[in-house]
Amino acid sequence: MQPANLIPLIVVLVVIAFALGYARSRALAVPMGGIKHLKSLPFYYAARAAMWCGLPALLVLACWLGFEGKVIQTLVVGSLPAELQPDSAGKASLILSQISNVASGALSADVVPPAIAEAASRLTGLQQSSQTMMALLVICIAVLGGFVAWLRIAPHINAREKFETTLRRIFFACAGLAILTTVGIVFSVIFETIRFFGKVPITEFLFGTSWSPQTAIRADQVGAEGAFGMIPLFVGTLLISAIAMVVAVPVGLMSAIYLSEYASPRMRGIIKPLLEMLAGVPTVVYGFFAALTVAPFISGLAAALGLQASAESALAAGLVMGIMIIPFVSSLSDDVINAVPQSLRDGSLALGATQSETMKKVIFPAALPGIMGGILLAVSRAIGETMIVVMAAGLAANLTANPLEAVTTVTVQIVTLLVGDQEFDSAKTLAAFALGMLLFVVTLALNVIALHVVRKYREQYD
Amino acid sequence: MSTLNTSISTEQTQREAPELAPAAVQDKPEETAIEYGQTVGTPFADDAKFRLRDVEVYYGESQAIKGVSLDIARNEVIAFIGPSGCGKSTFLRCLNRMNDSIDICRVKGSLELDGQDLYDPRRDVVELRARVGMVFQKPNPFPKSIYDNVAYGPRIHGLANRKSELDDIVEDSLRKAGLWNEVKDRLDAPATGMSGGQQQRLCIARTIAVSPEVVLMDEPCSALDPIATAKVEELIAELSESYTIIIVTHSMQQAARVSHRTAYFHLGNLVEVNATDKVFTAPEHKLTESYITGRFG
Amino acid sequence: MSTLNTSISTEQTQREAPELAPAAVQDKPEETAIEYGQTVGTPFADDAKFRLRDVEVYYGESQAIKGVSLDIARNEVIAFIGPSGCGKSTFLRCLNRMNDSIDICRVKGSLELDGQDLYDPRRDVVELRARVGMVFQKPNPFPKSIYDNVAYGPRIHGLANRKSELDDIVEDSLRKAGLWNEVKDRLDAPATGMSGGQQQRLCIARTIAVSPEVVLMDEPCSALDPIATAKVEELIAELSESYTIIIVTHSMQQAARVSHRTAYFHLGNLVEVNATDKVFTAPEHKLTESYITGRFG
Amino acid sequence: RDTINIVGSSTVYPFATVVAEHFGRNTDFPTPKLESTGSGGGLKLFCAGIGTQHPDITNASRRMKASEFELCQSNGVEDIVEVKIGSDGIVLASSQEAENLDVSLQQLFLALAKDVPNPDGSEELVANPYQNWNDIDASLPNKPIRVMGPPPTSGTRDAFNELALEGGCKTFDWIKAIKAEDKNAYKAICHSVREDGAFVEAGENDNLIVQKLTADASAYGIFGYSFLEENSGTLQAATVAGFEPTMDNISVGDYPLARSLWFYVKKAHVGVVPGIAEYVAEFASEGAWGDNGYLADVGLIPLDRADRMTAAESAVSLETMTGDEL
Amino acid sequence: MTNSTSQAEIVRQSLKRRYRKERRFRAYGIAAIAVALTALVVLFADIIGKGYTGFLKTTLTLEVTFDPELMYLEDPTDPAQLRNGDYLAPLIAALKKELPEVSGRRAERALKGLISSYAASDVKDLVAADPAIMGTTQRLTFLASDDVDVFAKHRDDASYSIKLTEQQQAWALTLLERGIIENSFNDVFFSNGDSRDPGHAGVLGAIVGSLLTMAVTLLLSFPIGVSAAIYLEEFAPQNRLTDFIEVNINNLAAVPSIIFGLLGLAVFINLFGMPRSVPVVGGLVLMLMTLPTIIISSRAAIKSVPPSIREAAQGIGASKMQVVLHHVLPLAMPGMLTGSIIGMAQALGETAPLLLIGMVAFIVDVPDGFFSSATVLPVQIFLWAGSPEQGFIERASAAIMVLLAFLISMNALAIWLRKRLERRW
Ligand SMILES: Nc1ncnc2c1ncn2[C@@H]1O[C@H](COP(=O)(O)OP(=O)(O)OP(=O)(O)O)[C@@H](O)[C@H]1O
Ligand SMILES: Nc1ncnc2c1ncn2[C@@H]1O[C@H](COP(=O)(O)OP(=O)(O)OP(=O)(O)O)[C@@H](O)[C@H]1O
Ligand SMILES: [Mg+2]
Ligand SMILES: [Mg+2]
Ligand SMILES: O=P([O-])([O-])[O-]
Repeated sequence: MQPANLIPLIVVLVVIAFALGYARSRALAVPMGGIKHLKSLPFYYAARAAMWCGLPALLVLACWLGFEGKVIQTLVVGSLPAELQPDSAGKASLILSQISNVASGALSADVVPPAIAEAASRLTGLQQSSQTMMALLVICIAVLGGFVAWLRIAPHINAREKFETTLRRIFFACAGLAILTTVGIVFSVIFETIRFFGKVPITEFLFGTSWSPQTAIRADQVGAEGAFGMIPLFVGTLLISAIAMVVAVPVGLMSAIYLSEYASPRMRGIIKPLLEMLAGVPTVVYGFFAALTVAPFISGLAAALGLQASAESALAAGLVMGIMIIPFVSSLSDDVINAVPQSLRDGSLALGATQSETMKKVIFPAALPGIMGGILLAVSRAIGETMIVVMAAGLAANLTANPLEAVTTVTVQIVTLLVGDQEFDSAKTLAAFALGMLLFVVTLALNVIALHVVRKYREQYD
Repeated sequence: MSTLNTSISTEQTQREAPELAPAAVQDKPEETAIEYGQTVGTPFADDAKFRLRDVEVYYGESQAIKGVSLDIARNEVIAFIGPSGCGKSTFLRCLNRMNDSIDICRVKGSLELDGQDLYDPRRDVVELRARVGMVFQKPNPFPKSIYDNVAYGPRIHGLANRKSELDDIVEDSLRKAGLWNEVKDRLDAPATGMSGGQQQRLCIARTIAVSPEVVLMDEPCSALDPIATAKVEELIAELSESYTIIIVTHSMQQAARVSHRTAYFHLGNLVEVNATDKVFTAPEHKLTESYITGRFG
Repeated sequence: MSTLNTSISTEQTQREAPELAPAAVQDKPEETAIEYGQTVGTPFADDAKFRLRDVEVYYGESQAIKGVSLDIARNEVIAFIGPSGCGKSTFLRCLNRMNDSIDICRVKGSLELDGQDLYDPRRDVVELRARVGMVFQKPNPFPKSIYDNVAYGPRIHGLANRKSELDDIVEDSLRKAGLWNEVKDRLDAPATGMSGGQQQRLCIARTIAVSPEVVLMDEPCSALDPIATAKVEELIAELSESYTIIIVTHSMQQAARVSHRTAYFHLGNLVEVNATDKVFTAPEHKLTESYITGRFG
Repeated sequence: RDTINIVGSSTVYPFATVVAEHFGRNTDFPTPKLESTGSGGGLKLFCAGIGTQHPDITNASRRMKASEFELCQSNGVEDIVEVKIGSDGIVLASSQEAENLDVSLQQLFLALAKDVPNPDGSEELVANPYQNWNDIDASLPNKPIRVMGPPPTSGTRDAFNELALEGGCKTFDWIKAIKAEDKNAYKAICHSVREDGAFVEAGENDNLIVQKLTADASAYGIFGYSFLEENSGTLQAATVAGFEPTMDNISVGDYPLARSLWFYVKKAHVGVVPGIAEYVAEFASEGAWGDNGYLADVGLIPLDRADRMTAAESAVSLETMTGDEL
Repeated sequence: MTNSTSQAEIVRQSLKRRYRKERRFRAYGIAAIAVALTALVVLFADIIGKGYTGFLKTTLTLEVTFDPELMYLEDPTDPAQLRNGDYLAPLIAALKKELPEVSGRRAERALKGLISSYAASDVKDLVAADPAIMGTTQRLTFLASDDVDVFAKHRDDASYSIKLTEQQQAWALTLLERGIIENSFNDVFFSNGDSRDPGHAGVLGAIVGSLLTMAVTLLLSFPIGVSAAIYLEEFAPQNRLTDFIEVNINNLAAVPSIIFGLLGLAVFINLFGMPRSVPVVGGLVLMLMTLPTIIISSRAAIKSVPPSIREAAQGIGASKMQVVLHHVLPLAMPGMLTGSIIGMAQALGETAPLLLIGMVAFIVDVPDGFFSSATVLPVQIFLWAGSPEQGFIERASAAIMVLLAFLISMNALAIWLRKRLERRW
């Protein structure tokens, strides 16, 4: 039986377990004078039976599916004649692939050695019996689990508490996934980063002012010797982020203020979703907009003004990134401004302040910590933004503060170093992981600070 | 309102009142009926600061104030009392147009301050509010220093030309609010660090710093403990020499302690206005009496 | 507390009380001092439903209830009164462990319901709360139909085996809450569409639908208008025949109208407990007297 | 796995995808999956081992290096079939609005190398001082040197370094002399691209370079001939060493920046992943890479007929490399 | 107050200046909104202007005679032979009938340049489906070559280069005038996977890939996200561990998406040995990426459920879990749904992490399962934008419009849900 059919079957069994559990607990309650004399509602006894029926069965199913392949592979490959025995893992996977392609008909049985064709039919047989066994086992476990749980239904058992405890543990596990993700991120960059620092001293990475990772990817390819100072990347990242913030903060903040303080509900209802649409546009789209529309426009404009602007000017990427971040800033500011208690607004208005005076002198200062926190979050988003800069920013690591020049960013370098060459041993590709680590650490720091600021601010009013 | 009279009494023995069909609520005996727009007592004054006639306030469809006419005299302290939801705050907030910020709120009728229409479209609310200050139920100091809180009003209105003038205004206001001695050494401390009572007095100081002519107070003591309440009441008594004060309170005792006249509101109607001692000793209207004697509320 | 006695009086003539230095607040004359854990009056009862001894409640560091000992008798109505923030609600919420959900709240002392420890770790709060129901200040019906609101408790406690049993419980509870006639034709209508007073009575119906032994009420009428208040008070009077009722109120009149005994709290202390008419006519403790006579609050 | 996996050169990618699609349409095999990883990256993946997790075929815009062959051998990828599919010219293109270049290889070297011979004529290297084209030679336009090109992972870059830079580099005899003494030093001189911003690494996306050129008349771009052909209406190509990059010039080898294109097949996978042999046959068919084949339509410059025939023969018979030919 | 009248005077005098400031402040607000909206309009105008022609295909409609002889078929009933026939020949022949002046091999080759390179295989599929049409004459509509496509749509646009020869242009013009070449709605675009011929390229493969990927993401991230939010909001004790989880989640919400790509590469592909380019891996990576967003918005939704409801239920004796499941969850559901939809919309538009796990690949076949190679819409856009054929520029823009249509409808759904469900009670 296919797993795809097994799952509905388990569901059916679970439903049956539930129904039987329900019936049994109700039946137990009758002689006692109604379900109120049970420790828990029939529903909970039933849910427990269902849980015992479903969860172990699913667990076994998952394990079976996880190990089935390996076991069958060993069995099939092991039974091949000696001359076909693979001498390496790669060969083994090839042979197995060949066998399964023959079994599935993708390869004609005529073109392969007869031993392979035999193995293919053995594979089919094994797979079939494995699936039969799996189905039997899973069904047995489901029935057994359900039956035991059903037997153990007794009026004095607090099924609700047990059910709720299990559920709460599941909830906790879900929350814990966040930690696993972080661990996964650290895990996926830390080893390469350490190896990178084995090749390039950490001080050079952190304080070097020149970035040109053109180390040879092959021994006989000669490039530049390779310089791995991340300062120019970082400065480039900051330059673009700064331009983005210069666009996004005033525009976002003022829109938020206007929408929350002045606009009619109707206008707000129209404009807010429109602004949010800016946040919904995929970054690839922004990237092409930046590279193909804004950048030429800016270099044209600069030329008209007698300035020299690069085609990948930081300005173009920064402007477009700023546009992307506007809704982010505005919705965060909106939240924060709305969190300032109405009483402060009333207090100021009652003294005869105009709306803008109230805004500028009372609400804004009060909301400032929260807004700062929001802006920090926006900065971390700007720093981590990838597609816009991949398409619109340059690759040359210039250490400059001139927005008309091309700069490169950390994310651009990660993509360039990783897409196209995924060998994990040259300093050059390892550098991508060191940069990833750097990015993670920087955004982590920004976020922690931002969260701290925002939380402090929230405490002030909650 | 017959239910009130029949089913409830101050004696706790009479707890087994018969259950009344809801229909019975409808037939009101004449004595407790309120005639729309009619107020017993002395609602009018000669030297009126505020002259309010047939004021009606609507929140969307529902009417919160039902044809209230009232004069408020210069330098008097008038207290608005009445059960919860009867429209005291709503009426009070009409007087400096704080209701403007509520979109669905509409005000009808004639409201005049010193003979000028309050709701004249050409009228400037900023100037109006500088003249008619307001103190709120919950102390709401700005999250700034004590000094800046008091200086805020004078600053925005440009009342001081020099730093020293501003200092004088701040000191003067804090003195009047009876707060100067407590805070003179920590004017730069954040106002949010003060106790509730001090905060409320600071809000009063902040209000009088712009030298208003009228001060509206909406349950200014309801968030305060007894000691702080006493201080604020004391302050009101003092301020009444120079300002017209309109105070909403849910505490009849407080009304009795601080006000010259008391106005009793009931479900949006102004039922009775009279000298405070008259209201508390010999109310004219049956509803007022029921309220005063604790039949409800 | 001497300030209270000297600076405030019910006569409104005495408005120019001298300004007092804050220090003066500190010296309390003996008569109004509260000895920790001491309560005047009759705090103890023979046939106690609740037996509470030396109850102390802390919110983090600050102590909200200071060694309160009190018995609550079967089928009595006891009212908790006192100025704002004195700990009435806190104390009330200990009685069905609603405080459990506040992380920083810690309860000490011995609290027994029918001789069993309330705070025994093995004790099931769910069962406790089914026995000790609670009605809150603001009516808080579930956003469901009227029927489902009342049926919710019986459903989760498995009180009905059949739909018809449930119908009976719902009808019975609504009848007891005096709401049946008003809503019997629209049991499927959303409860949130009812008036405030109806909602509060629905909440009471919902509470009594699980047949509790005790009903706790925290200012059940403070959000209601006079008519609705009257109805609820009426209901309390009726319910007192079958339930023990503990009611927190800020209205002394209400306490006077509905309760057998009244307990006066002051800054976390239980100052005085006595038969209600005694408390209102001849309070034993000076603080109680000041409060009753409107010196503060 | 029953689908052919192909990785490798971004230059060959447009050709390989067309073949793959024809192959998918005209046979019962699934259409192969192609990832463009650059020649170097592709060969690394290819040589990482045998087994279904490794690609079956890699494309390259340059020949496999001996070092790569060894890597393959050491990872158990022993039998490799090499197929040369045609040529490609590397063009130095610009917007038609820009002034067209007519450069020699030496001028290109002087414009783009990291270190160049001292302009005063002495036999020493200095950091590249040239900022404008006409700093190098008065015949060149008075415009800042700005050239966008592929990153070092790509074969186009390798080929450009070899053909253009080294070609220009060799013209200085004293540098050429270094080759005999110290091969590495020679390579370091001739293959290092300047890093001061005049040469911009513009990523593997050649089309983006094309788009940027159309937008920016001051810049030049380095990419494969097929991109030029596709955008012949908007772009123009520089004349290098006197030859324009035309199909004829490239195929006869006059144009100096021409290189061959290749793909490599892992023989161990043939007969395991279905269709590999058939794919190779499709690629090596006249209808595909012939003079009138569909690959010519997308810009491949075919081998001459005789070469094609031998190449096709060895491809279809899956002749393996020995390593000596490299 | 003796000076109160003079103060009133001061106030009145200051008013004019203050109102000017007020107006200026308002104007800043309006300007800010105008800037944001202008950016939006320019962006959309740019995309639509570039891409609307992507929704048009250029076809030839001709009377085609399936002459077995012409197609080198001896026995047209033999399926094996049918597979190897020359299907281009009848098309060329039909074209030649329209353009009698064409003669000679060179000219015939030039004529071939008008027909899409895959038109023959389309015709072959047609015949394979219905061998009876062999020998008959059919009125057929098939795709023109991409050069003709560009010519038909953009012959007046300087930013496109026309690759047809003079002669071909003349033919194309004639055929255009006769209505044989015409532009019509590009149904192919919605029914095909990727192709190297712009005329045959479609977004169906990418859409299905996106849907499969999103299905994985949604099926995992919504239940996990909601469960985590419930735990953190309702059950989590205040301790180090939950604090840590909380900081983690907030941080993950702002971790650059490319880092999740690194994670997917290292964990799912290299560690667990999952295949490259498949929707499962893409979905898992995007799931990890959207999870924090969903958790955060779900927590906000849970927080906004009034505490009075919780108290009410607890006061009756509902357990914490019952309070959550019976009251909080239903009330918070609209908020959770909106948050999740917005999170999904973000995931749908995400490109960077997918670049690192091999979803940038040329994949023609429409994926048929979670483990078959696939690409997604934004990556398809990225790929097309990098293709040399000019026809792909407008198709990339058209694909952007398709993607935006998806995103806008998802956002609209979120707004609608917010409006609809939250008002219910
Ligand atoms: N912003 C508002 N929108 C709609 N209705 C409102 C609003 N504010 C008050 N109301 C309604 O207007 C009526 C009067 O309210 P108001 O706040 O003036 O009463 P109040 O006498 O001040 O009561 P309290 O003693 O509780 O403060 C009430 O029925 C109330 O529900
Ligand atoms: N959740 C809480 N956390 C911290 N302190 C609290 C909390 N709830 C109440 N308190 C404090 O405990 C004290 C007693 O509060 P409580 O709410 O019991 O007073 P109350 O008598 O019910 O007042 P009111 O009449 O205003 O309802 C107050 O000082 C209050 O600030
Ligand atoms: Mg009010
Ligand atoms: Mg309370
Ligand atoms: O991708 P390349 O062809 O430049 O190696």
